[in-house]
Amino acid sequence: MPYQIKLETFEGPLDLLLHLIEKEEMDIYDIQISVITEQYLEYIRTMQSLKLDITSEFLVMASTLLAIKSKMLLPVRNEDEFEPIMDMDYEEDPREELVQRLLEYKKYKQLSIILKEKEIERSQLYTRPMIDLSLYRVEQESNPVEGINLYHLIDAFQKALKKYSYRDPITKIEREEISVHDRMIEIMELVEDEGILFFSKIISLGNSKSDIVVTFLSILELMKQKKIICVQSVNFDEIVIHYNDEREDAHGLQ
Amino acid sequence: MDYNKIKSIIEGLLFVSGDEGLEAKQIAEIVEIPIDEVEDILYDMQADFKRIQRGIQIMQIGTSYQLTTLPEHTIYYERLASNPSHSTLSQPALETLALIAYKQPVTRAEIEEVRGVKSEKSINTLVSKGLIKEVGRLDGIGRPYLYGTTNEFLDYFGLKNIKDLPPIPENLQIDDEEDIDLFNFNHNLE
Amino acid sequence: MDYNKIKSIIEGLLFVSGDEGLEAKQIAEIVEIPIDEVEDILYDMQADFKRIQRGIQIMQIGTSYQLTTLPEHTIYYERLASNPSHSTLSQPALETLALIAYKQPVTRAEIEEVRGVKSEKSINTLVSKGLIKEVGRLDGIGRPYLYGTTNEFLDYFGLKNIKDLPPIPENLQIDDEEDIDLFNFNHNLE
Repeated sequence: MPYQIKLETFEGPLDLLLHLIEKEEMDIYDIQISVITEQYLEYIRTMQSLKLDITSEFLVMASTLLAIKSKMLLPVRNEDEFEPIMDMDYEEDPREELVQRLLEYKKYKQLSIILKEKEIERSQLYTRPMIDLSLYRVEQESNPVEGINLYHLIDAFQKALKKYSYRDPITKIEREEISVHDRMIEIMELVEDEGILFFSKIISLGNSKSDIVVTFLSILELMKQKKIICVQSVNFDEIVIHYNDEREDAHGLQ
Repeated sequence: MDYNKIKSIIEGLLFVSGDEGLEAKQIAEIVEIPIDEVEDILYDMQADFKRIQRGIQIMQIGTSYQLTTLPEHTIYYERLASNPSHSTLSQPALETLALIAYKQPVTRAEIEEVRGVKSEKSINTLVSKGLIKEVGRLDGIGRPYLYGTTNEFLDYFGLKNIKDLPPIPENLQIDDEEDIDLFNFNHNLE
Repeated sequence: MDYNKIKSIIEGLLFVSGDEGLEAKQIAEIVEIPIDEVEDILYDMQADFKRIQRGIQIMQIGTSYQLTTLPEHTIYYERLASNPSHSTLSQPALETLALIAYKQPVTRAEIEEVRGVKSEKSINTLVSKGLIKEVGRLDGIGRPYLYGTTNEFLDYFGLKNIKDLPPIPENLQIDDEEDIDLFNFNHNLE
């Protein structure tokens, strides 16, 4: 029976720490380090047991917490064992740096929430595209692309794609999507034309996540059918797709 | 609903619908009032626009309505078109050209899919400027035309062939998650 | 020229420019009146539009102006099929953007220092969306890039200028929005 657990994701160790402090209703200026450290480690162990990825930042923070915790346990410098830690010199509080980092992070986290609200407000305002001004152009230009260079072209391409990604995905559900079969044919045509193909190039031809998935599945299927061979010399290097000559009936797809 | 509010909403609807315009029927459905009332209001609005010297007008084309510019202001749009801060190709035309250059051969439907707006005008402009042409037809329903760039396009941009187009910078964001460093917890803490 | 006629021309120009917007400077050149007069007229027009319950408004983004619909009518525009609404930014991207907006110009290292996590991907996302850009380099080791916000950033959040950003909250209160019981792990994990 599948076991379900509610596990929130955090942006990073500071985000997680803030959550823990708030949950325990602690004063951010007087963090109970041992309690928080305990819970922090518990969270990481849970992530681990759930086979979730743990980024290095979380581990660095774990060691920072452990270091602070051990410093807090050391006898106080002025040998007055009864003096509570909070009465120590301000600079002497091993938690001080962490508190400052938490406050600074919290500030921007709150600002990001304000930006989010602004984003929503703005997204409720509609406008319309610019009218094609070429209708109003009087003089006949000899060069129709006067003043436009390739970088304007790239820029325009990116703008078009950006708009595409801005549009509400809900209205996009019935979008016509290319099938794995069609993409396989496309890839085969490209490989036959060019002999070899770079994986990154094929992927960048697509413009949506589903496009990329379809492309990827197509490549896997073509590999399975031995129509192409993929070579990657080392990890993270470019994957090169070759046409498989050794296969005679490489053309027709089932 | 308040009469002025309805007018205000209809103006916004016409504005948003752009060159495609809106049928009185569509407006009626959206604002939830009878269609003949919509027609009356539109008629009324046309008069309002004229009376208060609005810079745009409501034009009726068949059963649909759209906002358009005033013919007497043409000179200013000509100046805008030749204003140095506007390039020779309009932004819509440039976007359409860029899409065709990088994704050719491509159908109008595919271009509109990405741009999210009708692109017929831009395509016509580009064809008339000799930058793109029909390069074939797609098999399938309607057998739509496929567009590609012309030799003149290559000339203008000083390209030997279409493969010489600069690559699109790698910024295809599959998702926004942060980089993930894989660490095995067991090896690192203690 | 007649004041109302100028208003009418400016409205037409803004209409034609659509989401590209127009700079006050461009309007001044086209209509051939001083730029400060253009700004006064635009200000006046903003008030007119509100007073006579127009369905659109003149929005200022940086030094440029554009027409948009009114927020209170959003529900009607949502009923139109083509929805240009923004996809929203992810939390990491928003945090990174908040930092850049308030601390600009700022390096990636400074951002990562505050956020406590790698932020390269968020920065790339924001650059590719045109919301931030490299605005220079820091003198010193590695000459890292400095990032700042763009005009598109202002447009995206509907801000007149960067000073329009909401102020940094004074008192940082602990908010208990999310109350998720994360640490009840006494169940059997298998």
